[in-house]
Amino acid sequence: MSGLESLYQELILDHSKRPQGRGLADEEGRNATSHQRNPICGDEITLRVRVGDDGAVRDVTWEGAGCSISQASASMLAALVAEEDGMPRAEASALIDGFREALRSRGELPLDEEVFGDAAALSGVSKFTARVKCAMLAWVAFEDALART
Amino acid sequence: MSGLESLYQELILDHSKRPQGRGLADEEGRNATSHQRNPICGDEITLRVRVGDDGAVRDVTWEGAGCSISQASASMLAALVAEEDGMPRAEASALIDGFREALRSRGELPLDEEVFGDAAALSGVSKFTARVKCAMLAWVAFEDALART
Amino acid sequence: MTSPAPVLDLAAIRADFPLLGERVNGHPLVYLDSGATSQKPQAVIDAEVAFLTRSNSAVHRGAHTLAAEATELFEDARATVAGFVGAQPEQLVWTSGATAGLNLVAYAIGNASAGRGAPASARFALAPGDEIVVTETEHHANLIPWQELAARTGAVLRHIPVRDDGTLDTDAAATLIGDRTRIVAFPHVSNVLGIVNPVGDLVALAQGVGALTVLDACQSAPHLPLDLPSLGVDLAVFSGHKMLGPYAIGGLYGRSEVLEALPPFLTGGSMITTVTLDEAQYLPPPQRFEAGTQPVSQAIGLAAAVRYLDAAGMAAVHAHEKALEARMGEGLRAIPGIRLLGDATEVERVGLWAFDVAGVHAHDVGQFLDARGVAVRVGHHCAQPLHRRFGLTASVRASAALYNTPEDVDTFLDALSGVRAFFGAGS
Amino acid sequence: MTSPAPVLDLAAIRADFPLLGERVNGHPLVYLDSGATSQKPQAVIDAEVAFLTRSNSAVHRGAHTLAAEATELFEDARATVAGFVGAQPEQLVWTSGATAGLNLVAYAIGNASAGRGAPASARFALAPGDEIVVTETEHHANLIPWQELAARTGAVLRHIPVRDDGTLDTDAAATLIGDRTRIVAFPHVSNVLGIVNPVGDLVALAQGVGALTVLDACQSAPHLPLDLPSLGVDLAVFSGHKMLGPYAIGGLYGRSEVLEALPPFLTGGSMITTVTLDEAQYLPPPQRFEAGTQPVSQAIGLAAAVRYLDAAGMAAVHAHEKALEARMGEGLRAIPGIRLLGDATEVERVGLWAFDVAGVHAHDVGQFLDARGVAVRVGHHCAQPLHRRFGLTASVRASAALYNTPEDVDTFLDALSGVRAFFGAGS
Ligand SMILES: Cc1ncc(COP(=O)(O)O)c(C=O)c1O
Ligand SMILES: Cc1ncc(COP(=O)(O)O)c(C=O)c1O
Repeated sequence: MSGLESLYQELILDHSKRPQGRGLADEEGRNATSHQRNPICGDEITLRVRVGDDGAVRDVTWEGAGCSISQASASMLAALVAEEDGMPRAEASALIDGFREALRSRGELPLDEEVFGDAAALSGVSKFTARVKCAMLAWVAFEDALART
Repeated sequence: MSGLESLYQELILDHSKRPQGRGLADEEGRNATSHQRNPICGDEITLRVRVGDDGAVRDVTWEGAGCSISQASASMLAALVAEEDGMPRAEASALIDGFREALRSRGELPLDEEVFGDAAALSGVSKFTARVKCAMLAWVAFEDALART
Repeated sequence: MTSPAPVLDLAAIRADFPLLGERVNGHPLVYLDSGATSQKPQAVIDAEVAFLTRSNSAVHRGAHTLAAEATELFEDARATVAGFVGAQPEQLVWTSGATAGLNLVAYAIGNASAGRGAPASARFALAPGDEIVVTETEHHANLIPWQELAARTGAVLRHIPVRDDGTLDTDAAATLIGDRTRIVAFPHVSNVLGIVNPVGDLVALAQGVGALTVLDACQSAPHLPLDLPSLGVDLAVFSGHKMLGPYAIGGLYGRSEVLEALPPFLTGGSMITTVTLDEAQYLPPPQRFEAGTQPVSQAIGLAAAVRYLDAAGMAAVHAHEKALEARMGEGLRAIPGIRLLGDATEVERVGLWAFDVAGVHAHDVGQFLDARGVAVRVGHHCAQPLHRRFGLTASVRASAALYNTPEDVDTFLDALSGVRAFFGAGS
Repeated sequence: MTSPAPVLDLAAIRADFPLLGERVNGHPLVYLDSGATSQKPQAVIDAEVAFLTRSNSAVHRGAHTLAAEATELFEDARATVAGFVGAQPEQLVWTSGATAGLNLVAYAIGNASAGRGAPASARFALAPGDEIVVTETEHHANLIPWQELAARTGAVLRHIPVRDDGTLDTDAAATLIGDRTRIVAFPHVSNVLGIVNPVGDLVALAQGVGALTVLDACQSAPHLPLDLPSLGVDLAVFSGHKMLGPYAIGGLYGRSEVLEALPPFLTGGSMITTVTLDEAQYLPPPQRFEAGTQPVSQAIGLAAAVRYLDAAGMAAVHAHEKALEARMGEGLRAIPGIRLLGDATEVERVGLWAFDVAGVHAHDVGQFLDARGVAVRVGHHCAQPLHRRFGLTASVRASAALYNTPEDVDTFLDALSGVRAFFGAGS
């Protein structure tokens, strides 16, 4: 079951069981919320970003239901943002683009742990084309929410 | 070209060039008219029967445009009716049924010349399934017109 | 002395399906997704290829030899498939599938409501306040076309609820179906619950108020002996690809007097008599409903599929699948944390079970099984309202066909029993 | 120095089409009925068979390996076929054929007229007195759906006349297309006249009044290099079976902003986001227009077909067919008693000619040719109004494709020259 274990790495199962950023923060300060659905499997996420006066992303919180990949991905995204004390928008955009590119690469482009933190464990998903959408869900919501701030 | 000649027998070409019963008779006495089309090739026929007070068919006249098979078949039908001095309805119905059965038989049931006269030359049509409708057109109109008298 | 139930020669059957010999992720494929689409026997593939390489030509349109041959094969296929569901050839309309068939019916009724095809079609015309009754168990294909028809005509859509055990609430149906009811549409077998619905009861209720009945036979046609005329429904649909046949072909069965009165849906070539620039006259059924070039090779393929099913014998197929269903149901009930959808006892079933695994998302279950070569379906199976009714957004569905073996079921059950531990969802 | 025109390797091409080697009535088959349906190269058949025997599974619906593989093959096919007509993948909607595509457009506009899909779709809504413009040359598939739409909405159908030489009367078009015009639908190439219509002129007229343009590209897609976006039309349709592909598949191309604003036509599974018992929300294009199980193996077959055409090179295909058309036209003009339909000079053409034989019915001509192994089409070719315009109810049509040879044309001409004598219609 090496295929399965390359997909469901320990870290992914951990995040899906003990998700970070779960529970939407109050709508205070400059914030925006995005709701996204995956119509095929019914997974949904509501994700909220809060940005500082400098425009940097202060935090990501979310609520949602879905498979372990989609839950872990949201949790890892929240953790990644939490690591920095304010993530510049340009950096956020670059992360989203890089994540999307890697996931669509069918295993060609691994995610760099230095850049993506725990989310780098999602590299294996790119070989499972039917699951790419699961991993992307939170990131699409993140992109959409950012565009609304 | 033996296939072709079995279809287009001399008699058929003759009837199609010098058709009998062509030109609708006036609507006098007990008569009924039927209009039939073959939607695939656009052939049409308008056929009129006149029946006597005894209910017997006195004559068949028609107008129409179509291929040599459909024209010959109408002509042969008119000739067959003309041969008798009043064709009883039951005989007419039996002829129609017999003709249909033979034409649908894919070459299994030849038409009896004793019964069908010149129309027996249409036996060969039954092997050309795409042309059966051409040969049937006048006979369907005959059946329909009879039902209306 | 009763004759023994006919049995299938499973080894021979499996050998007829090339894809069943594939390996997936290092394991022999266990295909339990026939409810979505079935695999095709070599005979079906061969029939299509033979047509395409030897007789291919436009049908109903040419006089040349090939065209005549193609037309005959095409119409013979109609007779074969019609016969398989107990119908006459002229009662079978080719469609591109069940979805297309249900849309055909809904749009034709919409056209009747707009006055097309009158006076014959006037009996189908809907007025504001008229009611269309469906069930809570519908596949979206037998739900959304009616929602749209209701929205266009002002008719009201109502639904027969489903009980906790997955059976239709026929008591509620008896109250719901009333004077305002014009159409009653329902599945022969739900693609999530697998229970054979009481068609006779619903038809009787509908006939009592003069409503038109529309049966979605997608999940029964591949699995049960089917005689649509004797079921008494007015219209019924099925899909070729779910019954060993090609994609892009399906059938709409209709009682003759219903089809004859229904106005056309798709319009174009081969369904007309006379056309002027301003209007067209239409052919009788089934051609009236078959605009444009038809799925010719697919019809011939579907005829090969039903001949295959007929040769196996639908009674034997049903008995075999029933045994698989029972084995699967028992096994599933024995695995902790599994909740079956529609676990009614004493009902007739086809060989499928949908279920929820406590603490593990359906998608993850599917992925886990796939790693063992077991192909099942996960998601809402195009039945969102039904899932919502059971408090779920998604479930796992294992569905069998005549080519599945008891070993397939056991492999599936064995794999499944490890899933909660893997995802840390407790034993 | 201009590079020489690319040429086809005819012998190699013919060897790819198994059916072309058949004998009919004791003669080698001369297939000149590709305007009705084309023959399929082995590569198309193989692509479908390979899919069915190795990857067959439901697409867009499953998480298991087979389903993921099938989904990829299916979407790759979309990209391939879209690319063949110069479009982006999301601008290509699968249909069951051109007839279905044209009905999709007409019904979607009808739905917009009933308020469905508003506010985005409001721009398509028709009101009584609005005008739909078609041509006198239409195939019934691009005529009757508009008649029915007009009848349902109160819109008025008008037609651009055709001149005696078969060209569209663009002067009349300039007068006809005006402020009330909402839709202009026309063929790229008429299936009877073979003349390539001035798409640019008609699009300019339509755009001048803000009307939607709908192109019937059935008879151009198999024969000409096609770049639909650069033609500027809003929507266009084509049929797989006429372009070396399988039956039961076709494409609807749409400009993105048009597809995005159009409400759905067929409804059911796989085209929705959220469904309740009372209403449904729809996916963006192309999925919004693809309800139910799609023609999966056929899409893969059609992709193989356009790859085959691309490998031959559409410029070379066109040049080859142009030469066949010229040879055929010359030969036909030389036979006494033949009247060509649409004998305009100085126009671009595809390789087909329809004609009347003085004193011999088209059906008889077809039968006579068939006896010599020559397959042509006889009848009204689903264009009754056009035949009426030329004072006919039927004609004979010989239509070529890339696999026809100059010898095919000569055999046809030679056989035809004997037809009037056989039927005693003068020399
Ligand atoms: C110009 C034209 N339009 C539309 C059609 C209809 O195509 P189909 O029958 O494949 O739907 C045809 C072919 O018959 C055609 O030649
Ligand atoms: C019960 C039921 N109805 C309708 C459909 C729709 O069939 P298709 O997708 O073949 O049009 C399906 C299959 O998905 C089904 O299971």
